[in-house]
Amino acid sequence: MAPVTMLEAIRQAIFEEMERDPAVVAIGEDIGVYGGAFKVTAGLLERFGWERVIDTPISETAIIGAAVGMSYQGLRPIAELQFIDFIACCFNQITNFVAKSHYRWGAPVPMVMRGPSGGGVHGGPFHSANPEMYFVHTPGLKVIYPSTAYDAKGLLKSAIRDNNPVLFLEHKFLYRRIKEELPEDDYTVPIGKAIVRREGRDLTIVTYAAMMHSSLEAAETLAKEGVDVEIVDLRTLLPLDKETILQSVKKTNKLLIVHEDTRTGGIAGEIAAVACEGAFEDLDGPILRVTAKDSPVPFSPPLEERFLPNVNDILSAARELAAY
Amino acid sequence: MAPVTMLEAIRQAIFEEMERDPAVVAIGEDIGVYGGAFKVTAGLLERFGWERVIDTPISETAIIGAAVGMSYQGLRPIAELQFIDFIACCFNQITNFVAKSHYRWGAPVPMVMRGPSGGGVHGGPFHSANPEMYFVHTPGLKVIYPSTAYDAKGLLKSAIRDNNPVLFLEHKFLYRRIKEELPEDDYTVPIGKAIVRREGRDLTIVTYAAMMHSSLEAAETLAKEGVDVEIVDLRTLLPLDKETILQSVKKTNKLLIVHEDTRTGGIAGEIAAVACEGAFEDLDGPILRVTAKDSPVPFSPPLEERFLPNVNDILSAARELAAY
Amino acid sequence: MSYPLTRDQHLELYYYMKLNRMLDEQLVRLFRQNKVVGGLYSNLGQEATSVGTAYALEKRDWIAPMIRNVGGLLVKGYKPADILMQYMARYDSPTKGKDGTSHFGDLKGRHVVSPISMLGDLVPVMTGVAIAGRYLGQNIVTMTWVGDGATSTGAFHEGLNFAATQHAPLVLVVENNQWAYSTPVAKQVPIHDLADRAKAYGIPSAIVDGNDVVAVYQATKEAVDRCRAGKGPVLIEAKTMRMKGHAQHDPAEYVPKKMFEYWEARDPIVRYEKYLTENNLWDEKTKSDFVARIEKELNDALEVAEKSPFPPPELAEQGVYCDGCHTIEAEWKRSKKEAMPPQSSVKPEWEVTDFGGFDLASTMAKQSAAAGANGGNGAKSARTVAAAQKSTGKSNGRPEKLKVAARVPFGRGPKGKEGRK
Amino acid sequence: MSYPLTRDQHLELYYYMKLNRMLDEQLVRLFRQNKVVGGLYSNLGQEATSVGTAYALEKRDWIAPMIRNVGGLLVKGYKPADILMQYMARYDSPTKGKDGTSHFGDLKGRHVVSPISMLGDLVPVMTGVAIAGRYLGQNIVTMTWVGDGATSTGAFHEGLNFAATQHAPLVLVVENNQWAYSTPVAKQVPIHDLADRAKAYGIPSAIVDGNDVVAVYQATKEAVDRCRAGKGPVLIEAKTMRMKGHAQHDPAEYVPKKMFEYWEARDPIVRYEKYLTENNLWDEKTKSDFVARIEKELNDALEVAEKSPFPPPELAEQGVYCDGCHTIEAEWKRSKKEAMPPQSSVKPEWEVTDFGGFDLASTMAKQSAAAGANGGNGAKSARTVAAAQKSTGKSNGRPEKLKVAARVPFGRGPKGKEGRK
Ligand SMILES: Cc1ncc(C[n+]2csc(CCOP(=O)(O)OP(=O)(O)O)c2C)c(N)n1
Ligand SMILES: Cc1ncc(C[n+]2csc(CCOP(=O)(O)OP(=O)(O)O)c2C)c(N)n1
Ligand SMILES: [Mg+2]
Ligand SMILES: [Mg+2]
Repeated sequence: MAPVTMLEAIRQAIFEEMERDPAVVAIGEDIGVYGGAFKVTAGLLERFGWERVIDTPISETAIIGAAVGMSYQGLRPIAELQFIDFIACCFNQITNFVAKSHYRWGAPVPMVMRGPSGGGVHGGPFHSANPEMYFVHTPGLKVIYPSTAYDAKGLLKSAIRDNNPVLFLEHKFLYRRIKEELPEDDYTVPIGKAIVRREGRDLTIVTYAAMMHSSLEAAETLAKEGVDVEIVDLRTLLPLDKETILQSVKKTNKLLIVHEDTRTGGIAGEIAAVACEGAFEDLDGPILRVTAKDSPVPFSPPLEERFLPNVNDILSAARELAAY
Repeated sequence: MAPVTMLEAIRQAIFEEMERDPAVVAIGEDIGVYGGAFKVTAGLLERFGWERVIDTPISETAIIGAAVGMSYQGLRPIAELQFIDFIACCFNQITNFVAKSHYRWGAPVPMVMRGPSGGGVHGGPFHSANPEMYFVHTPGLKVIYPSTAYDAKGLLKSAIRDNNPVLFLEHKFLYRRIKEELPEDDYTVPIGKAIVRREGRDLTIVTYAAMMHSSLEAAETLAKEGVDVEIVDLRTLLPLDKETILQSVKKTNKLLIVHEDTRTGGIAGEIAAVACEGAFEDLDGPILRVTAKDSPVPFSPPLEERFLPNVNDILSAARELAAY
Repeated sequence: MSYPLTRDQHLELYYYMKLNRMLDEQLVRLFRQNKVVGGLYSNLGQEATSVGTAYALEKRDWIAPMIRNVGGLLVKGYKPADILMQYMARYDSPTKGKDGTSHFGDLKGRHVVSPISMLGDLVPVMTGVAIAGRYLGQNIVTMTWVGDGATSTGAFHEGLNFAATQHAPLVLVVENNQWAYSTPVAKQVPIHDLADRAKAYGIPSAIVDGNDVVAVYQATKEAVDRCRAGKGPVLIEAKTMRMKGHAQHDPAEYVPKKMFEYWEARDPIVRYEKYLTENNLWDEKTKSDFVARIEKELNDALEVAEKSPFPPPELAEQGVYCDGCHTIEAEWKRSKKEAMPPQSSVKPEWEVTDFGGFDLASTMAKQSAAAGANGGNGAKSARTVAAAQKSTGKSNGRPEKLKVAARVPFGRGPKGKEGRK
Repeated sequence: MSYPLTRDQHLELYYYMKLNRMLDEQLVRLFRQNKVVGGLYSNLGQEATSVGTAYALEKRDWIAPMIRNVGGLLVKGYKPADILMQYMARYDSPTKGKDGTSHFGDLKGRHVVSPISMLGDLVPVMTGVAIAGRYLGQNIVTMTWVGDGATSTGAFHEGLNFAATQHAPLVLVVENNQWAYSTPVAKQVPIHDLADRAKAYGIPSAIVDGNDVVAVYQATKEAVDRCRAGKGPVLIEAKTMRMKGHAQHDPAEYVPKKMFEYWEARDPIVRYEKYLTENNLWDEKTKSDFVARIEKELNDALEVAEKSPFPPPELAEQGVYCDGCHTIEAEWKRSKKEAMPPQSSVKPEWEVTDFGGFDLASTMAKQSAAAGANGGNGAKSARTVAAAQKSTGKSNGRPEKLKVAARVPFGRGPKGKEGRK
């Protein structure tokens, strides 16, 4: 098999799940005839028809609302937000209707909400969002943010088969920039399990999505400097895989958290708290974080570059921590 | 002057600011003729008339949208969300329109969004929200959550006079349960400054809103056990007063964070990260947190009681930490 | 159209309305005894609307109630004890105390979706239930209620607009009870009839006397049949009156006394009693038997409710996620095969036949024809867009290769090629 | 009504349309040269709508553009270089590179509010600007545009509904260009004329040929005058066509070729050129002078734009908050005193005169009268609710004591008294 992009991996996951189970349907703006703003759903309509591939008006609340309704009927809708930024327009449906349904009255909501996320493509303040923390802070949801094509496909399949509402974030900077050979056969990646992408002894970097790649790059440089970095790729942000994080921290005794999301209230805080609670005695240095700045995502390239965390930021923080 | 409730203090702040400045206007559902669901705006319409006290349809997005528009005209609207839970319905306007306005194109948005928040009154899953973290994670906003009548009045006045959009959370459990004598004269409380409510040597509790009172209560008990607790009341959650937090931690060397909001992704994480970054060397024990459980707010009293953090939870955590 | 009711049906309507009323009164007493937890939202005066609309549905149909639709819940098979225990926050309530009021539901048996407090949100949700039902071949209709106030929400608009576009079998009842909390209808929107909201979506609407249970039933039955025939959603405005404040704490001083008097004189139950008498459908004995029966039912219900414990605290931590507690299985009423390729494969193409140009005469003509012209198929709108439905290709179990050239929505800009560090 | 235009005005309209068109073409060239950052959203074919609507406004009036309203921005006084630099993300652009496209504005000088990408959101915002303007005595009108697609958003509904209830001086232009990205109008909503959306709000609407700049101007001027006279908001549907894909990356293969041909034949600029010639408003020389002038302007603009640097990286961290950088001062056009008590004190009372009962005959009559009957005062709706406006009490600089009994929305429930630990 030829290597495929992350975008293609996501497309395959949707196709294969729809082939497998007629209860899986897709809904969103411009996903049918057009095949989606990023062409993730290209070919879906031809294959599965109008009943299962639903083009909607510009109504995010209707999309999510209708998806919940369909899930109550035992279907498994996959709802696309054209850009994940527009999730703000259906925030109420997601946090109040979707997330609380099973807890309140035992009605499971097997649905996936997915969309292109993240910065680095000059999308500006409304096409670059990393909205994970709004939903990591919403009990009842699961939140996934993969960094590889393999994980994207396997996790999306798990998400579609899950009985809970899952927010599946796709980093658009990675869509076509990474390629991988995928297994011929059906496979899934379990939700809620982080993975150690690189073993190391000196320092743990906990990260995910696009920053995983920047962290790996930084780790290579650091290796040359004699600093052996372990990289934990979270993959699932909610539920958080505390075990893998703590295990790594207990081994390396130093923790650096890297995320592309803005700093204040970002997931690094949660991870820091988890580490303090579960591995305080093991920490041989402060917990540091490398994140985006606390501002909207600026548009112009030099501004966006400054705004986003980069390999150099990771290197400085890691060196500081290693020297501690 | 007779002591007044927190609710009355908030009412006074609105009245006095509207007296002071004709640019201050109020907008919301049932705030005029009815005087607001909790009667915070009772008497406002009689005093200031239909032009300045605007009853709206059930349209949170229109309320916030219109408020931004008014602020562009140099007015200073105070928008009420009938219960703060309904802020989810205008999440997009707040996070995308309001919060990013000044950064993107230099248009300041002097407006206040306020509403009854918090649990403990059997309001159930949709009338008990503590929505602070959604907005603490939104650069461009300020977020206030006072614990006393004095602070509520002084901070609300500051919020109304501020040139930035401020989310002002009012804990409805405290509305009528606390009373205080207030100064005759106009006064303000600065935004962004925490306050040490109780000095202590052994352990710092960082908290705010209703939990401030539970923490004080716990501190009295702990004092009898020989544990001298310092209590930092944040008052403003964004911008966070890191200095006061770090100062206290450097003094007591132990940090317990208490909030009524749910645990994962709550502000305790952010504070833990701040402490790790700024006072790691000073920590003589793990950073602990006492919070609500990770679930929607249940309705039935025994469930809500279990869900919410309480004095006993604070006592156990504090004892554990003190003994460390 | 007219849908004759048998005597038994007439009496059943009475039973539900009177049960609704007396349960309401019982709840008020319990509230005063501090046995109700949280707010209590009276249904007083709206029984005919709730009961009459729900009565037009069949067992397979779905509803989602709002706070004042206890009548609809009773028709759908819930028992007074369920309502009492919800309000009293007991362990044996449908939500086990997790939520209150009419916030409960039942996916498999009664087909009831639990509302949330945020108004308007049920409209898109019940649209989703409806289109899923069509896909599964269930031939169902879904119904929900919104207040006059809730018609101002974005969710109402997005939901009904989507239902219209999809020709979903949804009956939306606008319960115009004149007030939204303290806000009169005229401060929600300057239109006289909320039924006019339907004009924005090209769907038919009806206005009905919400205090006349037979009229409500008739209008709804017509709408339900229309929906079931695949003709798309219908909006029904029922004109009625909230005869109490928004909830128990609210004395409704903002409502002119005369307005209460006007509507008091049109009490739906008193009127229906008169109707039953005038039409010889019952006698005094039947009436007092009903009252006695309901009294007993409510006393029994209260006993059940009072006996039910409060939930155990540990329950607070349970059920946030569905971890194997439910097996999710759609109820297929058609062959699954039908839903699978290649049968349903289509060309990805819009067949636009009306180019939307400005033409005053044709604009007028089309306009008047619009409401009736919507076909029954959610996938196409009969007038201007037809979806190409011809079958293409065959199934090979793997997605075909992407044929459309891959294009990204953004230009690269001056630094795009480098990626970032 | 007719609003005669002078020859100069006619030519000015041409200038703006042609400038809009040629700037669009210039941007496409720059996009192909990788000089545009991010997406490029063409205005091609919609120049008459943008220019004709904005031209009906006065200097004091406010607009908020959408992505295809560069024409409106030019009329409002922005220069081609501003647009170029926005798209090229340069430091001298109105947003200094913080945002792109038409996402910029100017509160004090030109009265332009910057849009955000989320569709529909400007409707409530411009309603707020409008009612603030009324309060401040400015006698202004606000205008914004939404696409056919954006009319499906909740924000559109809540915003326009609120504007209607407030009788706000808002002109809302629905730019029906037949497509929302790849979605045809008929898949947004099954109505033929989007002007019918107005019926849900009891406000008047107009349909206009969006490719006829004079017609667009006339219809808008009428709406603007109506608004300024205090008669409340107006919706204008301009029928036009998006002549390119959604943005540069989109070849619009989903649009039938014939549809492009139909509209190509109705190009607003070609039509207007013909009109000018037929009405002897210009000659070939005037035309070529215009083109030459615009060419020069655009070349100069490009030079300015190319010379402008990219913003310094540090700017990324600046300006999240307004910390003393702005002094906020409303522009009062009436005495502030008027806005202060006790002059405006009122009784907190609804005077409801229509009890909303079911009455078929009066329902019909009222319905047809509804659209015209809305008074100009945002604080009252003429038909059914009048706000008591009599002055009560006097000012003493302190809030009066709470007279209404303090009541909380929730009952106490069985454990309410204890508070919690
Ligand atoms: C989105 C939203 N905003 C505000 C509220 C608060 N609220 C609860 S009921 C109510 C009035 C509802 O009026 P209406 O829709 O007419 O229904 P009714 O109470 O008359 O049955 C309001 C404002 C809410 N529940 N949801
Ligand atoms: C709330 C929201 N949802 C989705 C989008 C993505 N989007 C951008 S433009 C567009 C189509 C807009 O169509 P229309 O309103 O008709 O305006 P036009 O592009 O035709 O001018 C879409 C779906 C958005 N910007 N905002
Ligand atoms: Mg109502
Ligand atoms: Mg369009």
